[in-house]
Amino acid sequence: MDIYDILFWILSAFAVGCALGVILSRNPVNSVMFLIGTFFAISGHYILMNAQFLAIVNIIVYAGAIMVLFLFVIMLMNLNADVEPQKGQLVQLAGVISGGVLFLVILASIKTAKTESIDKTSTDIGLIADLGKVLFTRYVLPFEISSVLFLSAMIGAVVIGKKEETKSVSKEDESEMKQFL
Amino acid sequence: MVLLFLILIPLITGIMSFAVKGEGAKALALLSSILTLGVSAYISGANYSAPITYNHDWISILGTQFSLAADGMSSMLCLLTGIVVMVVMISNVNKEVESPGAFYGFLLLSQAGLMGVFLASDALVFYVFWELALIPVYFLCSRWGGEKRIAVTFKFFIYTFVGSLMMLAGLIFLSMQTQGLSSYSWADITRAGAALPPATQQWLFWLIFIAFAIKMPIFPFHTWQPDTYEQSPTPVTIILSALMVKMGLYAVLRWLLPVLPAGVAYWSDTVVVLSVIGIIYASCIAIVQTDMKRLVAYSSIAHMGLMAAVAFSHSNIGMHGIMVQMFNHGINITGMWLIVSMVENRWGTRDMTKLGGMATSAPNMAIAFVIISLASVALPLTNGFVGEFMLFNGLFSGTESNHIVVMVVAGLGIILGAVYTLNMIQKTAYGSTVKMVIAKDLSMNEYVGLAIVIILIIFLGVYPKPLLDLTYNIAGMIVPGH
Amino acid sequence: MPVNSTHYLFLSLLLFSIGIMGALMRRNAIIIFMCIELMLNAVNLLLVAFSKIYGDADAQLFVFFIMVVAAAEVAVGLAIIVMMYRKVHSVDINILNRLKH
Amino acid sequence: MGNLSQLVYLVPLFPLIGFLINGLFWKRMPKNLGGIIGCVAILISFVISLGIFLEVKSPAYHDEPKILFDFIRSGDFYIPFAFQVDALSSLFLLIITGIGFLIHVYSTSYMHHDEGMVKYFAYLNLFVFFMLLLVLGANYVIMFIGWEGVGLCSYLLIGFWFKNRDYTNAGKKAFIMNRIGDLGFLVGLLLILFNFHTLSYHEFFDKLHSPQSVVPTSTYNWIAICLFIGAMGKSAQVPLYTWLPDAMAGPTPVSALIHAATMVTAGIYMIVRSNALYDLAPMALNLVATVGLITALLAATMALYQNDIKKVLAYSTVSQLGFMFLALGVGAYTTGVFHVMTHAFFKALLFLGAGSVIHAMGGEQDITRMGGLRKKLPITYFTFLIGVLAISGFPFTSGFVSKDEILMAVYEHNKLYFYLAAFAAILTAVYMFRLLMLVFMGGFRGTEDQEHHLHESPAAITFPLIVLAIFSLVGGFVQLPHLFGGHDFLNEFLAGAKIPAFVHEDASTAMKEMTLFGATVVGLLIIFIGTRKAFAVKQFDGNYTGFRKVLANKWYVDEIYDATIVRPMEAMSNVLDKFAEKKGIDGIVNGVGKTVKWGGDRLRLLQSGQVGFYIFIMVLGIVMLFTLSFFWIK
Repeated sequence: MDIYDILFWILSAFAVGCALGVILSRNPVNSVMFLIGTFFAISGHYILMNAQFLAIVNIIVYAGAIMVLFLFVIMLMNLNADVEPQKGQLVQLAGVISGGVLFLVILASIKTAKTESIDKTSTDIGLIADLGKVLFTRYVLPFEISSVLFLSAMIGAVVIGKKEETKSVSKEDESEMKQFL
Repeated sequence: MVLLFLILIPLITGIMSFAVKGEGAKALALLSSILTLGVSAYISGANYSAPITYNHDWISILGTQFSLAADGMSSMLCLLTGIVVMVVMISNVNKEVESPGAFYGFLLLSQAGLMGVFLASDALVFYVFWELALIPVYFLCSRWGGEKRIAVTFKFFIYTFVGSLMMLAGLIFLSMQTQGLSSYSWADITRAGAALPPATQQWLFWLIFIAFAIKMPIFPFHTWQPDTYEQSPTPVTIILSALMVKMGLYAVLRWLLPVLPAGVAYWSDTVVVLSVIGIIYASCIAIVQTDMKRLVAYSSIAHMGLMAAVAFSHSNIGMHGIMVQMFNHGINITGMWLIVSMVENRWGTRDMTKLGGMATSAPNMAIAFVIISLASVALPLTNGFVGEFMLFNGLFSGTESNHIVVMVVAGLGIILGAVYTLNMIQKTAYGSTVKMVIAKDLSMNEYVGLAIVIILIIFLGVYPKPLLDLTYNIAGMIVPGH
Repeated sequence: MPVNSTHYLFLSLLLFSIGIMGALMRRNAIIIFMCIELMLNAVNLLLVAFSKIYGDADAQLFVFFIMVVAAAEVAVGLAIIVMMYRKVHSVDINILNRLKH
Repeated sequence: MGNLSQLVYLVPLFPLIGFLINGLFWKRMPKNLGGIIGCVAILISFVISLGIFLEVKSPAYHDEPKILFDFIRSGDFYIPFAFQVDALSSLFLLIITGIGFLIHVYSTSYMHHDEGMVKYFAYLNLFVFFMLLLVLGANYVIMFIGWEGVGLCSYLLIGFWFKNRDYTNAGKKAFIMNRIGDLGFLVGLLLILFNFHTLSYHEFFDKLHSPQSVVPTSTYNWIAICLFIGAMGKSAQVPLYTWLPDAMAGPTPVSALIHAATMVTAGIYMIVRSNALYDLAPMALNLVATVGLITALLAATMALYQNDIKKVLAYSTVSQLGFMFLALGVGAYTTGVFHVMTHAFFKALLFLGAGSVIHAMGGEQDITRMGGLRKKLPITYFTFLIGVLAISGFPFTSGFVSKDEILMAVYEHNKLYFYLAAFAAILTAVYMFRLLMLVFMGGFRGTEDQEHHLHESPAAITFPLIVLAIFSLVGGFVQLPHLFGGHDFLNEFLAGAKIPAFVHEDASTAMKEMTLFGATVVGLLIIFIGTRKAFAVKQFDGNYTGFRKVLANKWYVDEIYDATIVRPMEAMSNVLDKFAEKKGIDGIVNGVGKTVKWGGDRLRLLQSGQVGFYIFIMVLGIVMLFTLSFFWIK
């Protein structure tokens, strides 16, 4: 039980606990907070494995940007109150059971997987310089394409999110929608 | 290189045709078809000396090459394609179609596909052209066809496509059996196929054969055919029955018989029996048809049944007969459809109970009709006789299915053929004109189209030597063990 | 017991399963979305772990790209949710069954 | 004349040219010119045939096949387009072109009022062309070409007046009946090809006689029977004879040329040609004799109560053809050919005479409405009388000599057959005299209008009648029995073509012949008086009852065929079309599609739109896959 193992267990426990918090908390804002916690724990794992670049990116992009976006949306919609209609008990049970069964089944199948020990000495591969080298040589094309993806996602988000000016929801559509509410 | 022209001319003019409007498309198509016919005639002429081949790198990672080869059989079928498409174009000169650019474009694309099928000596190239020939036909039927065209073409397409996919699977399997890297070339596939254990060949046989059986079509895979013929516009019907049907038979001769000898030997009796049943079955049904198109469609099934039966009876003379008969049947049925479409155009119906008196109002047409019908019942001194005589001879002298019963039952088809063909002549051409308005006799272009058909019928009936010589060497190469 | 690859496998499997459970249990589209992010991160964790074990940087770059895609996805996804909220004033996925049949 | 037989292709060439000219320009051609072209073409052929005949007669003649060009060649399988000129074919050439020419001349007048005259001559020339091919061919394929070709012309000419559906139906029936026979013929050809690898007469017959041939006798029998089936169709023998009486729908000269003198004798020609084969096939030969006898008898009984002048003659033709086959069946090949020749004369004469009568009566064919035409149509009457005498076997007419010879041959072969054949011969005399009496004797029973129009036919019609009448009278002298001072010219001539003759001329046959001669004279006298009393009458209604009705309705054979073959066939076709095709095979095909569609409709309901449900299903699927992998895939 060296320091690596201890940190692993602590971070793991934190991550799982926060993850459970995400799905169990009634208030979406709390969920977001728990998710950020999980991400921090995962970033901790990254650091533990000397993947420093990813750890930072994870915090900046996920915990920082993406989760803020979530939070922003929740606030915007005023969903922070505990107003979410709950699914029926049976459906929830089914969800838990199916998730659990999936867990058990995969667990059973990977139980016999070959165990690889982890070299706990620090390696260089996760360092930004090394990653950069690979990224800008072998993966330069996907990298550039991902920029196009971003652009298109941005345009998409803008177009979708734009309020329709002329065409508003017709009365019929609205009444139809209300039936489901 | 010259082989490439056969495919490229219709392909390029076909694509160009989509951009052309109105009469231009018609002229372009006619020009293209004449040019293609010229090239194919040149190739057929050159083939008396040696086969022509063409090779070009294609998808090398799959082990496939863009290789074409024209031996006697291929060039004969290319010649047939050239002639038939030209006759179609000629006889269509004075007809109006909706958006002619697309119509003729699709026709030419289909021709390109047919040429490719007949020339391909690489299985993957063969498959690609097989589909290329089919897809334009689908569009042609579904857009310019009759009332029930959508349902019918859907059935036709699904039916043939299922077959094609099974064939593709079979070909891929075969290519995986080739030595070293997977190869699709005809020589490698043939070698690999023949080396397979008999049990493998037996199931592989059906995988590949079904596609061809559907195309030919062999009983009981024929039900798409009468409907499709009935609903398609006439040029498409001609392409389908004069050429596409030959595609199936050609494929059997080239891609099945030499490839899976043990499988063929095992199943040939079954196929012969099915084909012979088909002859009688289709003939019987043809007798009670009142729609001319359906009647001719069923007659085509009967004729193809005979050829299919002979294809599986392993005799040189039979193979030679098939080659000749493929050409002859293509010519005859083209003439038949031309007449049917003329009848439909003039009198607005194909229902034979409503027709009669063509010989009075349009005597030239009636004469042409009678001659073509006689060729289709294989009367001597028409081209049908030479082929049919050789076919019966082949069916009879085949080494493995030497059953006089098969031959006699198939021969009953001759009698039944006479029954339905004469019925059709009698109901449409003879009788009084009371039921039919007086219509114009043949127009100039119809004259030319029918004259080409009739001259070929008589010439090849009296002097079939050119055709026989062209295909003789190939016939001997197909039958395994001969 | 020293930490080895199996531990990371279990951990990431656990996180993934929790994500699945969440997606099945909740009706709030945003929560489900977050569960998906959770599952993505579980996978990322595993990739990094194997990258570490096998000493190969490619896996880490995959994680990088997953993040890129996730960011784009979130942008679009949230825009959709916002729009949906605007239309029906709810983020309940039970009413989003227009894809039915 | 030199080497005229080398130019034998000219014989069929001229009719072909005549056909092409008339056939291609039939619309614009003036009627007379069409007729002249048709006649001249046949006349030239006749002249050449005559030259060839004389050349063949000379003992120095060798009958090598004359190859024109390769017809079909595929490796060993070789069929040249070749002609064979020997005694047999040159004799037939003469009959075909000679009688053909007379009938062409006759037709120029008979068909003069028909708008399709040029087309008619085109068909007629085409027929002569095919008939010449049939007899000239040096192998069975060329014979088959002619064989089917004459069938086609027969079809076209029977249905010449195509506006009448009954006529075209008769044509269709003829064609299809012939096709049934042709199938037998084809099978025979293929059997020969399979066993002997040749279809050329020379090679085939050589192989038959060569000691190396190891073919069992049953094969010979099968080949011979198959070929005979072809002959049954073409020469209208039981059971394929019903088309011939219906074929009378065509113009009368056609009936004379095709359905009496030439085409229907193709079967006899074929068997005589293949005599080497039939000699080796005793069973088949017996069948030929039996079928011939049955046909001769059956058709004779049918002819007794027919009221259509041409139908009587048609059944008479069927019956006479039966006689010819009977002769062949007992091995008297030359006698068969002899009867073909004499029959060609007198039957063509009778038909043309009937045509003349019909012409005079304005298209009337019903003999119950004729009578007493003797005075109005003297030439027709006399020539017709000669025809009747000849066919009835009046002593020293051609028919007497040939039929006498047949009966003699049958007597040598089988006594029972002889008596039956003699009975058929008596029936022949009865129905022919009945016809003669009803048409020419007694009082006129037609309308006044018809009586007013009665006239003797023009020269173009009477000329052929007179020529044929002369031949009917004297045609028998080529083979007159020695008893009457004759000589077997024909036998000797045909021996050149290796056709065995029937020769039994000794004291005992002379005795029998005298008996036969006496019996014939007495019998004919009785028949003449009897029929004169019964049929040379003023009133004749032509309705029959009882057994006579059965005979008048031809033993109901047509009806039986209709009920046993045609209708079941149609019913089966309908069942196949409506049920097997649409419901059965197409049903299965469509059923596959429908099943998929139905399944899709049901499966579609899984698409509930609930994302949670999808995930649930997905999870379930993954779980199942993993579970499966535990147990099976290891």
